[in-house]
Formats: sequence, C-alpha cells, structure tokens
Amino acid sequence: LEEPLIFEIGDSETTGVDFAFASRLDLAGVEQPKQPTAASEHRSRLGGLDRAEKIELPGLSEPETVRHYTRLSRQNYAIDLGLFPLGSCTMKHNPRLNEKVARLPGFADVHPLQPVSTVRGALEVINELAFWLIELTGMHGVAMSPKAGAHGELCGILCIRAALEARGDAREVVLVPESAHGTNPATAAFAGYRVEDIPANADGRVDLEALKARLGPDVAAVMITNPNTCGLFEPDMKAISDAVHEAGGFVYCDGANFNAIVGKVRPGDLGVDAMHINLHKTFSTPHGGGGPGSGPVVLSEALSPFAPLPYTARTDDGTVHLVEEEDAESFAQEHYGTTMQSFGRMTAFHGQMGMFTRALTYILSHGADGLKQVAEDAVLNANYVLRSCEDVLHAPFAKSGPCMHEALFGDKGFGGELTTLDLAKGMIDEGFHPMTMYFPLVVHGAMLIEPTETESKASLDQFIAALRHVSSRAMDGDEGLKSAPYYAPRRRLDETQAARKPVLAWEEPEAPSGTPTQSERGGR
Amino acid sequence: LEEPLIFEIGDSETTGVDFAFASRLDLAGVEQPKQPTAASEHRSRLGGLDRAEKIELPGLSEPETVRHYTRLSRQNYAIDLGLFPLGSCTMKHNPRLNEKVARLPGFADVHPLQPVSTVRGALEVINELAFWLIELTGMHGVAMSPKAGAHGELCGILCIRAALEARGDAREVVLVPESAHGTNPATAAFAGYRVEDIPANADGRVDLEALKARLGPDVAAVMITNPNTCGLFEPDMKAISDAVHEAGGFVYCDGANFNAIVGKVRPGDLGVDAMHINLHKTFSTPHGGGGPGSGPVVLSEALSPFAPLPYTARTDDGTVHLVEEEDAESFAQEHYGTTMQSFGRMTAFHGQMGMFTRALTYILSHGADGLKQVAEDAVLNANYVLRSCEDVLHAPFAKSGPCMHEALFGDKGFGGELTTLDLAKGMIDEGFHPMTMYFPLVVHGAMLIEPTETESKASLDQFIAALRHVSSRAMDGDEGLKSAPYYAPRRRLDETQAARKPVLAWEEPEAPSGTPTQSERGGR
Amino acid sequence: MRYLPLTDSDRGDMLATIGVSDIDDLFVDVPAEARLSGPIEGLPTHASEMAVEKHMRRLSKKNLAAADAAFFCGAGAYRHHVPATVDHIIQRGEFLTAYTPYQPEIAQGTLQMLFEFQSQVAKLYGCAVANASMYDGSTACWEAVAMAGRVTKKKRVVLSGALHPHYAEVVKTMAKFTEDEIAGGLPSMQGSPDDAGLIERIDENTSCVVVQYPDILGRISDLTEIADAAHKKGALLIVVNTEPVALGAIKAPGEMGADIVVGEGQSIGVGLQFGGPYLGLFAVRDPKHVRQMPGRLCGETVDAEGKRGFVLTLSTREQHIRREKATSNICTNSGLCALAFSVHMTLLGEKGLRTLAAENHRLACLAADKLDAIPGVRVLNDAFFNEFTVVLERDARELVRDLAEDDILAGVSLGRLFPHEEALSGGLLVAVTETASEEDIDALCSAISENMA
Amino acid sequence: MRYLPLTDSDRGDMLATIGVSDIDDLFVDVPAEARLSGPIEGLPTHASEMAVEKHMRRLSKKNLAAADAAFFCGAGAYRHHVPATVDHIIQRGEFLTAYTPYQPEIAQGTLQMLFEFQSQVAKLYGCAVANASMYDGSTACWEAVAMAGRVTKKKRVVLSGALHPHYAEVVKTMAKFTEDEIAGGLPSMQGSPDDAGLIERIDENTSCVVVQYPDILGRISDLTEIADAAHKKGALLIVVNTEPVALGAIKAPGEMGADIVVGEGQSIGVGLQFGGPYLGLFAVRDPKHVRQMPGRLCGETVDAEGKRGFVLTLSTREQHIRREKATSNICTNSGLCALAFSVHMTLLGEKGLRTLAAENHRLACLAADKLDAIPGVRVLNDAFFNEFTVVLERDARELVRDLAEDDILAGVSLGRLFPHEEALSGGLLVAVTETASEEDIDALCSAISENMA
Repeated sequence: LEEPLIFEIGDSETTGVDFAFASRLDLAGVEQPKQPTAASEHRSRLGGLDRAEKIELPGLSEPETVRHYTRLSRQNYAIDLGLFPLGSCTMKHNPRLNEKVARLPGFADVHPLQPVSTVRGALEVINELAFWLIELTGMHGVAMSPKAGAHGELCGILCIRAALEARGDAREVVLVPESAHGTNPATAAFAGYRVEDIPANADGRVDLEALKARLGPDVAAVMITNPNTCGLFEPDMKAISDAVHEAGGFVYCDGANFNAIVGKVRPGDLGVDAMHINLHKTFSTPHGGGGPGSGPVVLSEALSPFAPLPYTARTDDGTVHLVEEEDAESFAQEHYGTTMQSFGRMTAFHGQMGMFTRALTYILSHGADGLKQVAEDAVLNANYVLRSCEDVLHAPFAKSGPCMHEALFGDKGFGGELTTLDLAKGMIDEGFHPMTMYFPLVVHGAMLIEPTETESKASLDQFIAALRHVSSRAMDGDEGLKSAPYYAPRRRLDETQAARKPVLAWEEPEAPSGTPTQSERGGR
Repeated sequence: LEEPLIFEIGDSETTGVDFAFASRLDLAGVEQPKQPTAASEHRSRLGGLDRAEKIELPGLSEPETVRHYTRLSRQNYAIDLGLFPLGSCTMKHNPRLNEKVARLPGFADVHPLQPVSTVRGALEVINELAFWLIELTGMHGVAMSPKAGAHGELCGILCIRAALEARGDAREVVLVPESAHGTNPATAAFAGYRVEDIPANADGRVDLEALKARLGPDVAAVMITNPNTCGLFEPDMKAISDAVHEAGGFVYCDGANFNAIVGKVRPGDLGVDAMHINLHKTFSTPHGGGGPGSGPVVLSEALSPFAPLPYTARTDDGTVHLVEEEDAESFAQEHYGTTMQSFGRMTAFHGQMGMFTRALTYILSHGADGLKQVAEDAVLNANYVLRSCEDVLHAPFAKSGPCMHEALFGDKGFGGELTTLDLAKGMIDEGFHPMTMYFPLVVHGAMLIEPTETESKASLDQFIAALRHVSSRAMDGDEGLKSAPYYAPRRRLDETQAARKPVLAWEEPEAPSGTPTQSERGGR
Repeated sequence: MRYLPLTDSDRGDMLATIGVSDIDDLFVDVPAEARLSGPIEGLPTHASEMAVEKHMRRLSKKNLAAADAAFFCGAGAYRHHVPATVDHIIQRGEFLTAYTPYQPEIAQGTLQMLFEFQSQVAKLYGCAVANASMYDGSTACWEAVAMAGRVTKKKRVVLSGALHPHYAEVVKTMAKFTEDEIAGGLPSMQGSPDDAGLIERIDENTSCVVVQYPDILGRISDLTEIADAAHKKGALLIVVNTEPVALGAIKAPGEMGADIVVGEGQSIGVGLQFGGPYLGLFAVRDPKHVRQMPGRLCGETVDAEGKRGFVLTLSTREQHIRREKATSNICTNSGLCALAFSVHMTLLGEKGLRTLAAENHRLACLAADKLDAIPGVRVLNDAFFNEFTVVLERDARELVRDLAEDDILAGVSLGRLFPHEEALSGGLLVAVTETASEEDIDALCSAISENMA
Repeated sequence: MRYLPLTDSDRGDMLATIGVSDIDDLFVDVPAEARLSGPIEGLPTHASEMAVEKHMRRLSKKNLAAADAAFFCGAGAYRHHVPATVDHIIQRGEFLTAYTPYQPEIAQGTLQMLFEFQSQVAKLYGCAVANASMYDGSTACWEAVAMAGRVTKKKRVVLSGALHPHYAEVVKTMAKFTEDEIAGGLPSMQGSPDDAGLIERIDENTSCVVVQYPDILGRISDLTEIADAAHKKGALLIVVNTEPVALGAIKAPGEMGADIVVGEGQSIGVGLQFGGPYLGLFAVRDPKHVRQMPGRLCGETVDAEGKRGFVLTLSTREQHIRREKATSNICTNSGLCALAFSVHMTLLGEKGLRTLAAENHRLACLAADKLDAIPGVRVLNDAFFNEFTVVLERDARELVRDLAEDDILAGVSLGRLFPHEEALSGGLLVAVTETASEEDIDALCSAISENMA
C-alpha cells in the first residue's frame, strides 16, 4: 500500500489533540480543578492582527497519525535493520540508554534561561563532557556550543582568525588538501579566506613537500582531515604542524573521523590547534534523517582565549559556572588571571544539550578502555573489509598500508557502461545500504566503506559476500545493475526532474478530479 | 534476509550486559563510589548447589540484539500498520500516553508488598478504576485481581458457586448458549459444573423459550455473551435475567464485547449478576502477541460479598485501603457492617496494575461522553462494513437487524473448493489482517469482522474494497486463492506437520554440517 | 476525541450508506428503557492528554518508587536493572499492537520470539519443553497442580509449608472447586527446609508434591530425594521458582528430577509494576507430558516453499477448540512480558546471567554478614541465593513500617505474609539484588541497629 | 563491552585474514611516539548501564524541571505539552537510526516526512517554500542575513532593537568575518515596537531589515509598512519568529510582505532541553529566491516506474558539491527535530493549532490582567500573544532568583538578556502557555506581590 501525504488524508477540521477541560478527573472529589475562565471575560490583545485566512494545515486523529508515520518509517533503511557502511558519515549503534537518559525530566524539561541555581546539574553535564573531550584529545580548551560539525569547523577557523587579528597579523590564505571534506573549503571561504588546494601524493596523503613549499606569511591556517577522507592516517601530521607553526600559521584538524583514533592517539600531541568533534559520529548520538548534530571544538592554549560564548567552568569549590557575555571578562580575570577575547556567539543558548547528555552517557559507558577498543574495532573491521574485497574491486591505496576506519575502492575495471552508482544500487537489492559514492574526489568512482565498530563479524561476512557478488557483476558488465534497485520501496528516482522542475511544497491539485460517488466507492 | 534464531547467532560467551564497576564516574571527584568488595571475602552460601553444567543460553551484544528483534518485529502485522478486523478479539489503537503513564517510576518501580503507606497512589488508581467500572456497568462491586478475561469468567462463576453454597443450594448445571465464547463452557466445567447448551434461534440469538423451558432448581447459572458472538445484542436479556433469577439461578454475562455498548446501556440495568471486562478490549491496553490481559469482574449486590481477595476500599476520610486475607473480615464489619465471605484468592499480589494505569488513563481521556462515542462509532463502523459487503458475501443475520460491534459473514456461495481460510489468506495479499475465521460455530465458514472505533472512514473504504475484491474471487472459485498468501513474510504454513511432529524448543543440530572455512566464507 | 477518527460528516455519510437516520437506530435491540439517553451522569467528561497526564503523575507521586529508597523487598517479586533496550523493543508498534498470532504468515515476529522464549525457559529450568507463558507464577502453580491431577488421575496435593503463601492460597482456592485435597502448612523456622517432613506426607493418593526453590524463606536444598520419593509413590514433583536469576547460580529443578517446573519470570525484563502484569513460566521435563500442558505452544514447521516458520500448535488442548474439555480455561498469555523476558535474557546470555547471579549472591552474602553482626538480629538460612530470612527480637512488620518513613524498604516481614502467626512475627525477608549498593546495605544495617531497641 | 559485538576470537580470526598479528600493526601510520600504549590514565574505565544511569539521574536531579515548578520562562524557548505519540514516533529505529537520505530508494520515509514538513512550515509562515530545517532559530537568522546579501549584493544590515539579543549577537559575530555592517540597538520600552524608527534607518545600501514577530518583549504590530519601506529601497524584509504557536492566532509574516521568514520551531514537538537541539525554520515568500536558499531541500519526483517519490534536490547549492562556492557551509540539518515538529503539527492540524493558540492567549491575558493589578507592577504591551513584559519597581533579575527558591520560575528578566542596561532592569518577560494552570498564575501573582517590597 502506498502511503499518501498528510495533505491528502487529513483536513483542517480534524485534530489529534484535545483541549477539553474535564470538570474534574478524580471521582473521589479530592481534587476539583476550577473550570477555566471563559476567554470572553478577557479582551483579546492580538492588536487586530488575527489570522483570518485558512492556514490549510491538515490534521489527523491520533490513530491515523501513528499509522501514517509508522508506515512511512518502514520505507527507511536504518542501522537497526542492518549495516550502514557510509564512509565518512558513520552511523553506528545508538544505545537506547542514551535516549532514556536524555529524556529524564531534569534534562529534557529545563529551560535554557532558568536561573543558574536551578540548572547546576545541566552545567555539570556540559562541564564533564568538556573535560572528557579535552582529555581524549590532549588539548587545552573546548568550545561546546557549535551545533554540528560544519558549525564547529567555522568556530575553529573563527578562533584562528580572531587570534591572528589579535596579534595584528592579517593573513589571507587557508590551505586545504584535496582529500579534505567539502565543508572545509566552504568554511574557510565563509570566514573570508582565499582557499588554495594542496595536492595529494600517490599514497592518498598530503604532499608534505608541496605543503611546505606553499607556507608563508600569507597562510593563516592549514585545514587537514585526519584520518583523511581516503581512510588513511596522515603520518606526517606532526611535521606538518611544526612547519605551519614555524610559518606563523595554525593547524585546523577536521575531526569528523576521530572515531578511528580515539584513545589511540591525541591530536594535541600532534600539534593540532583546533579540531571539531562530531558527537554523533564518535560518540553515537542519533542523527535520524540528517541531524541534529553537535560539533564541539577542542582548542590549543593559543586559541582557547578566543573561543565563543557561552562556556562552563568549574571553580575550585566544585561549582560549575555558566559564563556568558555579561561576565566573561570578569570571570576570566578572577579565576584564570587572563583576559578572554571571545570572538562572539555562534548560537542562542548553550549548544546541543540533548546531545551532550547522550554523548556523556556513551562515554561513561565505554570509559577510557572501551573507547580505545572502539577505535581498534572500527579500524579492524575496515581493514577486514578492505582485505576481503581488494581482489575483486580496485583498491587504489591498498598498498599504502592499513586503512583506518574506512576502506576506499574505485570503479576501475567495471564492465560495460556500469558506474559506481549502479554498483551502489545493486547493493540495495542485496539488503544493504550502499557505501558513500564519488567521494573522496581524488579517486575515480570512489566507494568509501565504513563499517564501524558495532558490526559483528557475521554481519561483516554477509556484507562482504554481497559486495563481492555485486562487484563481480559490475566487473562482468551485467547490464541488470543499470536498473537496480528492483526490491526497494522505490525504483531508481529521477533526480534530474526533481532539480529541473522543483516541487518543494504540496499544493492542492488545481482541478480535483471529482470525489468518487457513494456508489463508486461502495460499489453499489 | 532471513532472520536466524538467537541460538544460531549467539553464543554462551557473548553478553550485551556489562557488570563492570568503574572506579569513579565523576571526573571532578565529587563522587567516588567504593570498589565493590571482592566476592572471595564472603564465603558462598549456595549450599553446594552450584549450577555446574552449561545452561547454553545464547547471548548477543546490544547492537545485535536490537537488530534481531527489530527485524523480527517487521514480520508482524499490527494495528499500527493497518486495520486488524479480528472479530471478538478487538485490537484497537493503543494510545501512547497510556504507555508513558504506566512507566512513571511511581507506578512501574513499586513493589507489591511495600508497606501500604508507601503505595497510596497505586491503591488510589485501583480504586478509581474500580469506581469507573462500577458506574459504567451499573453494578454493585468489582473484583479487580483476575488476570485476563477467562480468569475473570472463572472468578464470576466461583462467586456464583460460593453464593449458592453459602445458602446451601447445591446446583449442578450451567447453561451456555451456542453463541458463547469457547471459554464459557471451559470455565463452567472447571468450576465443577455440568454444561448444557442452549440453541440459538434463527436470528442468531438465544432462544428464550428453550432457555426458560430448561430452567429449574438444578441450574446454577446461565452464561450469556452479550453482545453475542454473532455480533448481535440479546434484546431479551432482561427477560432472561428475570427468568433465571426466578428460578433461583444467577446470570453471568461475558463482557468481552462490552466495548460495543459502553456508555449506551448498563448491564446492571438488565439484571446481570456478574460480568468480566477485558480491559485490553474495551479500554485499549496493549495485548502484544497475545497478552497480558486483565479481567476485572463487576458483581451484583448478591455476589459482591463473595469476591476474591485482595480488594481496595476508600473509607469516608478519603483514604484508600488494601484489604487482604488478614483483615477482610474485620474491615467489612467495621466499615460496611456486613460480613465478607470471599471465596479465596485468584492470584498472588493485586492484579494487573500495569493494565489498570493504562485503562484508567484511557477512561479519563475519553470521559463519560467519549466512551459513549466509542460504542457508537464501533457499532457504526461494523454496520458500515456489514451493509457495504452484504451483496457480495453471505450475511446470515443481516436480516436480524443492525449488528453491534462486529459483522458476521459465512462462506455460502464460494466457488470451487474454496474456503473461508482461502479468503482470509487472500486478504493478507491485499495488505490486511484477516478477520476471525470459523467462529462463531453457528455459522458455516464464519467470518467475523470487528473494525473497532479507531478506524477512519478512508481506512474502512480501503478494507471494504479489498474484501469485496477477494470475495468476488472466492465466489468465482479463483483457484489462485488456494495458495495465498503470496506477498507475506511466509507462504502458507504447514500446521499439520507442526502438530504431528512437534518441535517446541531449539536443539543443537546433532551433526553440525561443518563450519564454513575461511575461504568458503570469504570466497578466497 | 483524539482517538476517534470519524468526523461528523463521515458519520452522516455512513449512516446514509447503512440506510438509517440516527445512530440510535443501530441500537434498536437494546430495549429503549435500558438505553441511556446521554453520557452517564456524575462522571467526568473527556479530558486533554495534558490534564490526564498531570492527574496520573500526581497519583504516581503518592507512591515511594524503589529507585528513591534503599530497597530490599522480594518475596516473589524482585527488582533488577532492566536494560533500556528491552523497553525500546517491547514498544515497537509491531510487537506492542499485534494481536495473538492467529495468522502465522504475518506473525512470524511474535512466533519466532515465542519459540526462542520457550527454548530459553526450557534451558533455564533444565526441562524439555516450556509453553508460551501464563498469567503469572501463582496461576502457573495452580495449573501445574491441575495438570498433575490429569496425568496421575489422583486428587491429593502435598504443598510444602515453605511455598509462597499467596501461591498456596491460590491453589487452595481453586482446589475447593475441583475438590482436590490440599495438605499444606507453615514454614519451619529452621536453617534448612524440612524435606524429610515433606517426604513423609507423600502417599499413594498423592498427585503431586509442590516445593518452592529457593523457598519462601530463601532457603535452598537438593530436591533429588523429594523427587525420588514422589516418583516412587507415582506422584509428580512440581517445583516453583520465583526468582529465575537464581538459576544462573544454582542447579536447575529439571536436573534434580522435577517433573513440572513453574515460576514467576518477572525478574528478567518485566519489572516490579506493583505486582502485575507478570509472567508465568511453565515447563515439563519429560516431553511425553506435552499434550497435558496448559497454555499456548509455539512450534516449528515449514511453509509452502519449504522455508522454516513457526505456528501455534497442539491447540486441540485449548478452550476455543475443546470448549468444556480443554486442559485449562486460559485464553490469554503474557506475550509482551515474554518478549521482555526473552530480550533481556538474550542480552544477558549465559555469561551475563551467571555474572548477574554471582553479583546478586555476593551482595546478599555481604548484607547477611553485616546484618548477622547486629545484636538482636540473626540470619536464619544455612544457604540462600539473593534472599534470606533474618530473625529479629522485635516485630518485623512494625520495623518495616518504621523504616519506610525514612525511605528504607527493609524487606517483606513474615507477619505480612503469614498474618496472625506469632511464631513468625520476628521474621524479615531481605532480598539483595544488584540494584542495591553497598551504601544501601549500610543504611539498612544502621537503621535496623537503631530501631532494635 | 555491551556495544561491541566482536569477540576476542573474532578479532584473532580477522587479524589473520588481514595478515597482521597485532591490532597495533593497523596503526603503524600513527607515529610510535604519539601512539598511546594503554587507556588514557586518570579517566574512568567502562561502567555498567545501571551505574551510568544512576550517575546521570543524580545529575539530572540537580536541576529544577519545569514540571516541578510554576513555570513562565520564554524568551525564545517555550514549554508546550507534547503528545506522547510524538516521542514514540521519533524513537522508531527506522527514523532514529537512519542517516541523511543519500539513497532515496530506501529513505522514502525520511524524505516524504521532510516534504510534508517543508509544506507545513511554508503554510504556517505564509510562504512559498521552506527548507528541510536548520540548526536553530538564531543560526537560521544569520543564514537569512547572509542570503539577503547574496540576493541584493549589499552589505548593510538593519536589525530591530527588539530582536532577541542572542540572535543579534550571532548575526554580529558572523558579520564581523563577512564584513557586513550591522545597525542594531536596544528595544524601546514602549507598548508597541518602534516601527517608524526602524523604517528611518533603511537606506539604499541596506541588504535587509530584520524584525522579530512577536518581538523580544512580546509585542506585535503589522509589518506591512516595514516591508513596503524595505522593498522601496531594494532591501529584503527578514522576519524572525521564535514562537510558531503564535502563528495559529496572528497573521503570517508572509502575508505581510516578509521576503524571508526564519524562526525557532522548538515549540512544536521538540521540548525545552536546556536550549538544544532545536529546530531552525527557513522559508521564502517568493519561489524565485529558492536557488539562493541555504540548507537541504526535499523535492517531489518519480521513479523508473512512474511512482511518486521524493529526493534531496538542488544540491548544487551545497558544500559537498560546491566546496568554497556553496551557499552555506551547513551540512547537517535537524532531521529528528523536524520529524517531531511535523508529527506534532499533524496531530494538531489547523483546528488544533488554532485552539492551542487561543488557549495560550486566553491564559496570557488572564495572567497579564492579574499582574497588572499588583501595585508596583505594570504590563508594558499594547498587544501580545502568549508572552508580555511587565515592568517592576525592583530589579527583575533578583526577583526571578528569589522566586526560584520557592520553585516559581517567574520568567526571563531583561537584565539576563541585556546585562548592564539599567533602563531595562525592571523588565520581566512572562510567557504563559497552556502548560500553566490558573493555580500557577495565582502562585506567581502572590509571590510577586509578596516580593515587591
């Protein structure tokens, strides 16, 4: 059965919410709430701005609502149903404990502007999580408020820019290697920098010499994704950092892939100045349908004073404070004896509290030992996939050594006119979500596979068997793949039409084709 | 993908539960729980009964567990996915508010034997629900502890037997009409009665004259299902009650179908002495996979003193008391000035508390007006189905007047060798759960359809169209139906084999066919 | 009304289709004098979700939740930590809002789960076959007694005095009507159960012997001798277990010769819930007894394409087919609770169950030692799992009430379970699970010390 | 570890398959001197679910939950009753654990929901097109300003003084780096917003005018004149709304000529959550502006068999294609919060939204009248929806802190929002939603009366 749109099944007279006020609920008469005062007793204060026109928002009764969304949900693939090998966009098991904790009334039902005395526990959560992030990365400070990874990137670059401005150093260029996430250059450009590419070497890594050659007094920062989007660790990271620092610049590390190394190496030890962490990736907060995210940014000592407001701080007496615009200056003076030169505010309120509770719950569940195991198992699983498939798929950097959290393949050798897209759609018919396609750009027809640490060996073996099967078909030029998927809720969708003639909101059909008559409906 | 058994994917060394005790969780050092005392410090007190043998319970990690059960769940049909027209076994919308309320720690995390002073709220819930049930049925008392409808039936019959014994009246026979639920005779037989059938008349109702003719000093009770299993109300109910009472017997009413008349008529006004109420049916408590149920029994004044223990009672000061074996006698004397002659105890503790909170939540949501609407809409929906299909399916009692909550059809006119079972399986391919089949027994190839009040007209129209379509196929003798369903998680299952060679528990395959080698698995 | 999808205009259209003008035309069979004209008076009308939630929350706050107390209650219902995953799964609409699996082709989720559940219970109990669950432990216990009557065709039931008194009460109540003869008693206040005394009471007319393991006082002993004695007289041994976690540490009843093992499954996955819904477990050691078992059974079979599948089977034993000849009048099981049990048990696995049991026992031993050291307090049990009896030099029931004032739920007094039995009034059942911290144990001990005077 | 399915034997087998002997052989690229040999010291190790839950519960209890207080806080985050159904649906694994819908054939659930969401937001705002959500209202506000710059190629931004100060701060922060020029200010403490003053500040170089509606003081006025004035100078009117429920009672910004409407969607479905995650809403009145919009868009199309389906579209605007030429660096939306919003809005429908809005307004009027009657307290607003400003004869911030001691959360003081502004220090923002009972209002009034001295 196809599920219609709410606009097709609901109407503006139906509602699934009651506002009735029973005269009393307690039969024993213990409680007798008053009837609400009639609205007519109070004059309306809407200033004559009453919304007169129909809004045309459809309503459904509660049973219809449950059924609509339950049916819709079943057209989705999800980690709860199977492996989700999207490279660079980790989706791993979301523990249900995290969901339960986030819903405790003391976290979920608290207003961001309640007096600080009534939200000490919330501030402690932020502060504890901040402490963990600092310890795990070996950095000096952390900005908690960025709303997602890209927002965190922006935060990091703005810290760098603020730090450079503070020393009167007007640099104009940010260097971004080819293997970086697409958000990196977008972020640098937004912050007013000119972006220059740095080529990758044959191993899929940053070309250290090319980078060194380009460094100079105009380079504000280098943005490096490490582990990079080829799934490889940049072994020259420390050398890069040293060179950049020597040239007076800063090192921004895209920490989207921190899940591969958490507990194994601390970016602070490699000279990184700023790095965002995608809480949903590394610390398993839910990301249903593309968000919400959360992107705290860890900062070196040089950058910490420039972090955005607000922030939390625990003083010697154990109290956690909320520091906002109002007292940032005085607080820093009093407690740290330094000046804060915050570059400003990135969002209303304090950041993604709901994600903080989940991430902290996840971190406490794993502990320092468990997080190290997370990285090890993630890397083990990725290498297992890489080595189990490199004989049937082109693995461009297989010779560069082990991969980290993700395995990269290319489309070299595909028969006929078959493409990476076709192979991906073929995987759907095998019961799996496809891998990330056509990214990174440095590999032709790239396929980036990140199994994550929450897959069992049995599940990996199933996936590998399916991938080997579809790969053979692709190599053999099996034209059947061109029309895959066959067994999904939808066949291949026409993206060109969607973009050429965008239909982005529902509109009432102009000439309704006539409602069926009673006899047509009932057949009598 | 087929989902294996947990015994095939798990093993006894894997667990999805940790028992680790972190040395401390709070980094600020505010809380430093002690390391647990080592077990070795205390001698084991198991009396040498240690379980030495392997239990062979398979374990799965948490991600594997979530995936296993999520995948399994998707092989189920459910009310959240579509109409569930099981006549006589109503499955209607389960409001999620009920689930939320039942999980409040004050209800979910309370022990049944805590001191009464710490469970006043729980007792109030039981008492409030009891009050509602009494008011809605026009009865005198209610026994709350029965665990399900059939348990409630037993409770009612035991009350009757106790009442008869109390007056030294040893009656031996219980009369049960043909149209009764199968549990009715089973219950009466269990309680030590001889069961005699009363035929139905041509209208599908109790034959009043036949009943009257059979009444006499040996008849302890009549058990009537009203509305009956043909979906019809017994219009002679009051006359039946009067006749039974005149003959010195009691009237038990099977209230499984109370949802059809709640708020429209009170069984107490019709002379009923005892009636159980299936909370899951009338008051929408969840019944996932066949339970749990809850079967409170409302009682007339004559039967109330014989009700089982425990019960709750609110005294004039507003306090709700829990009355158990200990003080039943003294409590009744003190507060009611009567004697209790409880027939005993039907279960440990106090009954289905988790169902009580849900049912009360549901009742308060609807209120007296909403519950009346429930009955009206349920009856309206059933008649709509009846009248929309009576031209294509044999409706044996269509001429008997309106049906109540369910519409009854028979297999008369089916072509070829097709049966009700084939039609039912054909409905599966249309995306619907089939109706109740071969029940009641009074109609050949019976199909009993109960749409419930929580279906929209659009949903009924879809169902009717599907039923009409499949009915035409059945009438036309379409042999394709013989092999339906085609589009379900399983094709038709072999129930005969299951019964002849019962396999009721998993056993390790005797000669494991050899685990696949690395190369077989990986293909290399 | 938010739960009712029909609009007034739908209702009008549908009445027209049916061919009547008013809804009451559909209620013509209800005699006019009995038909209510409007909503029943004196009852509240419908209310918003918010109002109802506030009301129920207010009631819930009048209870002391176990999480807010130092908690040691047991006596047939135990508090264990249930992983959040369990609740997530039982709230899946496909499980929560599915009915009894009458149409197996579209109920394989429930059916496979029940097959797995039956297998888990059978292994846990050391039996061959378990059913798909019953109402609760106490009703399962009665069903076992009734089944023993069917198997042995005898009518005399020997109950251990150390059977949970609620269970004994249920058996006695039911037996009144079936005219079985019940021999029961009170528990002996000794360190070990009086197995010899029990064996003495078995005679040729005995259909079954019912013992609880661990018993109501938390005591455990080897049941092999009782089993042998029963079998020698042609009686069945029914073993009742109210704490399945114990079976992760101590021998299974099936291993010791029990013929029928029944119990309460609430400990695993279900939670306290003030007593219900709970989960009756029922298993038989010998597969030949399967056809006398009450309750639903799920079995393996194949579909028309030869794929493995599951169905409810052997339903000829059940009421909807057999009517008055059914093995039991039970129609409902505890499907959702069985699911909760099975999910929790799958998460635990053997390793987790054994670790959980060991942790329970460790804490119980710790508590027993600390309590025994308090003047005026003596631990009765020679052996126990996670629950034991202490004998106090004052009325335990009063003490429990006093300590509750300070949010210490010290356990279940024998006075609550066996009222008016003077000899037992000093007894207090203390259950210690993994949810009790060592701080909780210390709090209990100090409170008892202070209140012994 | 319960979340890690690999067993040690699996790990051994897999290392063998890979052809290495030790896990650290896979970390060879990490310089040995930087590689950590064991778990980081000084940090806790892994913990049981029970222990973690207890710890987090303890922290949560250090907060005063709104349900336990008389609650009147607003200022950009509003407390409404969210039906239990909403939370049930967002916890469905198929929604919760799905990723961004990159493969539309197996993501129609998320995509159709987003299409419905976009349509709902567009209608609510009186606009043609809405996107699939953004981080929150404040970042959506900045994105609107940036978009106005792209559309008009101008750099001067006129902010209303009555824009939420956090939103203004975000815009100013971002503008520092893009070198937009920002003209802002403080709110005038008058009954109605200073629309004339705002209009005066619009000039030929203005890219956009940003007004909040209702504004930070809860005031509302017709925006048509501002829209006309802006359009006359070639500027866009950006309207910010932080309380979507208001639009069930008052005119939509799109109806009054707003070019871009942005806002916070948290009120519907999402909950308070101490400030996040929230839900940025973003819509444009004129479809010709679609290609300059930031964020994801879901569009309708057909599949290879001609069936209707939905895909993410116009992604050429986005960073993963355009890199440094993208309309924004945003990569994530608030999919789950958008789902919560959409489910709640579907439950409400127009009828429910209008009733909800009316009930909010009724209670707010009641509270305003009662507060205005207290000596030393004056209601500032000429008009308002569910939030208004009262002016007190004492420092409002202190008052709020004092009342919190008695579990009364009286509102948000202007001193908290605009620190160090003496002229505003008596101002208190009071938000009254359907979750406040009349008893709560009375409690607030008496507490304020008593504390005015």
